[in-house]
Amino acid sequence: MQVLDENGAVVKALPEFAKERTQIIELYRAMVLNRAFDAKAIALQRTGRLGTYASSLGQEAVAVGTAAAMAEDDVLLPSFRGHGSQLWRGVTMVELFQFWGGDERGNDFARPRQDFPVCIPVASHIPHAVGVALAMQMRGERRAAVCIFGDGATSKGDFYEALNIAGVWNLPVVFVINNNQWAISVPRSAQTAAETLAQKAIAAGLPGIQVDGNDVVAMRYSVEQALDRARADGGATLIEALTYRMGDHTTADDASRYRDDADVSHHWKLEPVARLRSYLQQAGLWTREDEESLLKECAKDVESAAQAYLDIPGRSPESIFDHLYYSLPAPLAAQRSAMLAEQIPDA
Amino acid sequence: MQVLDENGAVVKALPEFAKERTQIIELYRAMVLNRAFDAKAIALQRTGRLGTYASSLGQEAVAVGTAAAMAEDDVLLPSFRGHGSQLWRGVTMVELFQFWGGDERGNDFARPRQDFPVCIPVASHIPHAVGVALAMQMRGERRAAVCIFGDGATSKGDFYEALNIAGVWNLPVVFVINNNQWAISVPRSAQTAAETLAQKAIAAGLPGIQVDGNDVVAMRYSVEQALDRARADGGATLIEALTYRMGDHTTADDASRYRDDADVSHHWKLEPVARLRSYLQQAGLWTREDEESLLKECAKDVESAAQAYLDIPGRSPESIFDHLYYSLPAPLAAQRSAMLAEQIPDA
Amino acid sequence: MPEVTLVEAVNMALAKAMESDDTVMVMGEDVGINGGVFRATDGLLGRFGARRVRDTPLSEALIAGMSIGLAAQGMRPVAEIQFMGFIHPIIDQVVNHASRLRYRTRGRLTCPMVLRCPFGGGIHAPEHHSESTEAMFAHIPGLRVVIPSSPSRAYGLLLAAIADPDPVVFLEPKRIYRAKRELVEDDGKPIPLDCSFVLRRGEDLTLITWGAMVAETIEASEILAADGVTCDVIDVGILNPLGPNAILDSVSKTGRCVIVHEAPLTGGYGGEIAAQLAEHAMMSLLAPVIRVTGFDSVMPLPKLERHYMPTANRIVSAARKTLAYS
Amino acid sequence: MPEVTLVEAVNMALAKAMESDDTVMVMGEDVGINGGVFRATDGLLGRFGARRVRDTPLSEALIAGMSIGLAAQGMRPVAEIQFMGFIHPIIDQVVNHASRLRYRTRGRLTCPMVLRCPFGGGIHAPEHHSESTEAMFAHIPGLRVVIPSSPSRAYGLLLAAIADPDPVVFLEPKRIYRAKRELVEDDGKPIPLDCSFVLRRGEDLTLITWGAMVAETIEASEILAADGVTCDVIDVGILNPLGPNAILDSVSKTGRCVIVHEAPLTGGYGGEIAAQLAEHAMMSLLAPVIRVTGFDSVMPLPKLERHYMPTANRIVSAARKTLAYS
Ligand SMILES: Cc1ncc(C[n+]2csc(CCOP(=O)(O)OP(=O)(O)O)c2C)c(N)n1
Ligand SMILES: Cc1ncc(C[n+]2csc(CCOP(=O)(O)OP(=O)(O)O)c2C)c(N)n1
Ligand SMILES: [Mg+2]
Ligand SMILES: [Mg+2]
Repeated sequence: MQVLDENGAVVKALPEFAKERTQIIELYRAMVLNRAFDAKAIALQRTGRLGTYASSLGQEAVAVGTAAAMAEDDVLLPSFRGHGSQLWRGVTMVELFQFWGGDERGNDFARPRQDFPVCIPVASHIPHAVGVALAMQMRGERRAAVCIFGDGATSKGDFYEALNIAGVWNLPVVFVINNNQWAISVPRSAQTAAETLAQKAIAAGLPGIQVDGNDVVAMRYSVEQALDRARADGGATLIEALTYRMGDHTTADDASRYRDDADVSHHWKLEPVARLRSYLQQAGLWTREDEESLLKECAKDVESAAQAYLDIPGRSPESIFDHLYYSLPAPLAAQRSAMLAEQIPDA
Repeated sequence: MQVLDENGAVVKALPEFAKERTQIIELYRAMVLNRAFDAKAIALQRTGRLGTYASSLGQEAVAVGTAAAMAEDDVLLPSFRGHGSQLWRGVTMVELFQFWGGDERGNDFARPRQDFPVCIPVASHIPHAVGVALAMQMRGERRAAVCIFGDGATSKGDFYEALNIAGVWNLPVVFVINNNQWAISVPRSAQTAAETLAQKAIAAGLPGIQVDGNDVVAMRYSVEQALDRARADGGATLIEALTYRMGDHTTADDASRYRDDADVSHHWKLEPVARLRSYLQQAGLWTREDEESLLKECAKDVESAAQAYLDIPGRSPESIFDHLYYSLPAPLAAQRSAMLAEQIPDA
Repeated sequence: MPEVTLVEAVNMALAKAMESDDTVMVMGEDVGINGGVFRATDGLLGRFGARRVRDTPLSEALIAGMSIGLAAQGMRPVAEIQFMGFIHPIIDQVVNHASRLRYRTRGRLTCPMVLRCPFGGGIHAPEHHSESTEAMFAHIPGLRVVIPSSPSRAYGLLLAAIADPDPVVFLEPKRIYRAKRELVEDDGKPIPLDCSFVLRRGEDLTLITWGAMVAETIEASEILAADGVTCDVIDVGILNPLGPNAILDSVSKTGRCVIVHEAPLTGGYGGEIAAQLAEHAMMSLLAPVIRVTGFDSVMPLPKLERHYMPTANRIVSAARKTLAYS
Repeated sequence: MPEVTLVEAVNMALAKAMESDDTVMVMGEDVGINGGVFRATDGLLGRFGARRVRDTPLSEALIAGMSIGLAAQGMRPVAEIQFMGFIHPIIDQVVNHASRLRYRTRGRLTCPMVLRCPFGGGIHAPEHHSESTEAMFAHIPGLRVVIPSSPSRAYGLLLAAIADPDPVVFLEPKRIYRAKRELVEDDGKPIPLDCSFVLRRGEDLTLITWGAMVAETIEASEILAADGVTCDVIDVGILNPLGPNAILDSVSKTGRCVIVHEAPLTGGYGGEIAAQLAEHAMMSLLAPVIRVTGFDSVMPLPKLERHYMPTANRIVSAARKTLAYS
């Protein structure tokens, strides 16, 4: 499934949303912001002001296209590479920096309140997504859950178990595989002998489709269709978004240990931001000035978010006892007091 | 895949082995013995002389056909309903009674020494099978692993994870689903929305086939073909054997709570023993006298095995410390002594 | 007031909770038409329908993971894991998600779910059907581990577990599922999840246990009583978070303590209790704290299981050893 | 004799074992060309080839389960689980199969496999990368749980684990992977799996710990030494089966004990050790046994993790409390 080819040429009828300038530019802006955010996060990490960080470089269309297809009251369950989706849905850059900076408060984002936080243990959030979808179905709501995860996640039992129940209970959920071809150093070909990841849906009796994950229009369109079906009691869909991890796995990784530069360079020709820009330019919707002002605006937003993040006062150590239970059980209260009594001043 | 239809009529060219009287009668004999063994086990359980027991009534062709296809040095990894396979492969009835009677020594069967014991936690032995197959592959042996499990097992992550690696590493393993339509009270239709269980193979890039699991000739033939391919470095196969659980789930279950007698009666028309007998009779290979003498012989063998089982002296309690580790660690030696010191005489 | 067994009390509590709170739902393997392999969910399908009483496919990890999603959405799933030998695939979801969803989102998402599971040996069940790995769960911060040992405690504690805003692993001692009947009022009253239960009062010795071992422990206390030795018998009931006051109070009084559980000794939860005594009641202790437990071996198949599990005799003989110190 | 870090010693032991035994093989996520995310398997692919050094798909439960099949067939798989936060899906295979394959077949099939896994906090890693759930594994009969805390112990213990005829969970304290270099002879000599390690000798107090906390504990002993208090510092090293002799000997001498670990207090393995003291060294104890551990809360994200983990100061202050008793 592709709407815009590598050169940004239209190869399939544009869906309605893509005909509206504001909408298509919103998608473009979100991808550019996603990229700027990633770059800043890496910079903060390199200078010791953020923890290990997983950039989504090159995969912005998957994140943004998916989120753009969702209604506000749908629920997103992202993996650790879903910054673009989270930003689109209203999580702020400050909140994201805060989480990746090693502060749980970043997960207490002001909106969307029902979305799940980033999931680090690969694939373990996919069962949550079917639980969320089941709650929606039981209450007769016209909402759906959307779960994004990587190609590596498709090797975990959690993935299959969740797909299976989504099939047999006809749950309103959309599974999106951000197939960026790598699970750290393990290439997609070493992950499974299935010709496509989409075909894994057959095991659960679900429809599975492949989408060009570097084509944000195709991404948004396919997820929208899947969501429409889910909300109309038509059940779940598995979407394999084909893209490429342009950067290292995380800031703790050095991809040059295990993959060829040539492979990476090749994929620079396919990446989503330049592609959509080409389209916009060809369609006369985007000028060099638009581009410059957008870049400037994103840079400014990112910088001020970073500053706001750096300015957040630290949490008191004893807050590690907050929110563990609804109310603090007695033995924990004793530990909390002991901690306060022994507390060494901040270094 | 079917060779003999419900009435025992040949609907597809007989494979070579089925043309030999001794071979086909051996299959028949094994199924009859399997059934007699099950009946005796239930009787022993009902009279308090065996533990909870899972009968394989109606599924004898899956167990026997699969085992008959294997070479002696292949390795079988059975579930808790694989008595027919184990008996064919040389585990004795006494050993089986012993295990089901609650004595681990039954798992130390004299042969086949490399086969796995019965697996109770559903699907958890499927990963072992790929490990066994990998060892064989790494050593360049022309052997294969065969793993049998139920329809319910296809909902567990273990199943998918094992299939997936069998695909990507091209392992010499055959997976046989004993699809008896029920997982205790949960019907196959509530287990998955996949139209067939065989199609789950597609998720792993493996071939998957459906076989009439009440047709022992088809069973043996399909497993043989899969094993030939596995040994020739052609990789793994998933075989869905369609059969029916004619009895209760185990002696602890009462299936009348959750399924219709009518459904059960219908399946009596399809069951594997009568079917093969019809064929043998139609082909002039089997007389009423043959049948009578076989039944008598099986009854005698089963009875004397049961008696031998009942005559086995008990194990000493402190043997619970044997075989836990290769040699007994000091703290356990202390516990063993304490046990001996406190031992109350046998009730 | 109905006279019910422990498993019937579980059933009664489930029905009461479903009746009074629409968000409570039951799921697991065979919990529907079959009413659960031990009949704990018997009749619920008929009363509350297939929307709220759900037979799942055979996948324990999924049952736990899906429950988390449901709970985060405001449902109150009460899921059954059929036997404790099959509970281990859920540990990942419990450690990494259920127990910390509230914590990692600073209270934004919560996880009010209950995982019920029969546990323990002694019913001559097949391999892998007799485990007691409660200690693994009791080591998970953010989780509650609750073990009832009588019909009335099963009723009240299960209602509390379901009403609790946080995840609870609720382990049911299946050996005593039908051991005794008790009058239990179906009044919907929960028993708070921060207490332990003093089942017998005495002066000379503290016996501490939980689950099915309560029976052997009380039996032991009766044997000792015949010798003139009186015991406090404490059913811990809630293993985590452990409110140790009743235990400490008792041991400061008696100065002697025997801890009983069915699980293997090493790393068992008895160690936690003994350690708390070694820290907080050390100066009251008149004798070594002895643990009477399953051996550090695998729970054997039925032929030998009774030799594995603590007996009243083993408890008495440990008690006598303790009492011999002066 | 090479001067190596702990992680280099692990690498050296792996290479030595593979060199001397053809059945030894390495597998896990990213252990091949990438050499493991911590480089523990660096260079092995080049030296021993893709047949024996295998990148698996991303499935921990499978890694454990497949290892069991391999081991039963006479191979010696040494599998890596990337972080302890991701180890929990393997518990099912370890409890139900690896640890009891020998037992349930009365020695017919055996399971000589090693599951290596870096554990613990303090490296500012992302969520779920800093757990210490060794207590869960130390409660599994039939399994060995081994934790090295120096390069030489990592080398010798890993060789022993690989040579051992039974399954071993080998937990590597990643915080000190590169903390120190030590001269380690590459002589293939295993360290027997039934000892503990007395790292410092003293008279007044016993400090017991394992893993990365050895560093803080030694630091504490040095602070105390400046006050004239001398300590035995014991690195437990092998948590299960626990040969408690060194611990009991030391505490009978000193009469005072502080136990240190990073995992949460409740149900942590410190409880087991304190319980053994409460049973077997009770009469020598002059003061309460204090555990200095992680709190009963979730390991926090990096910003607060240092407040969660025991520090030398916390250990010293517990030691002083203990010493104040008389
Ligand atoms: C269960 C689990 N095992 C291992 C890891 C360590 N790890 C983090 S990301 C990753 C690879 C994930 O690959 P993929 O699913 O394709 O996602 P991507 O990183 O490519 O977005 C691994 C092995 C983890 N987070 N969770
Ligand atoms: C992991 C696990 N969960 C639950 C059980 C309890 N149980 C035993 S058999 C069974 C149903 C198995 O169904 P299926 O796989 O179709 O095999 P069948 O019994 O029909 O041969 C269940 C739920 C178990 N043994 N293992
Ligand atoms: Mg990937
Ligand atoms: Mg079945």
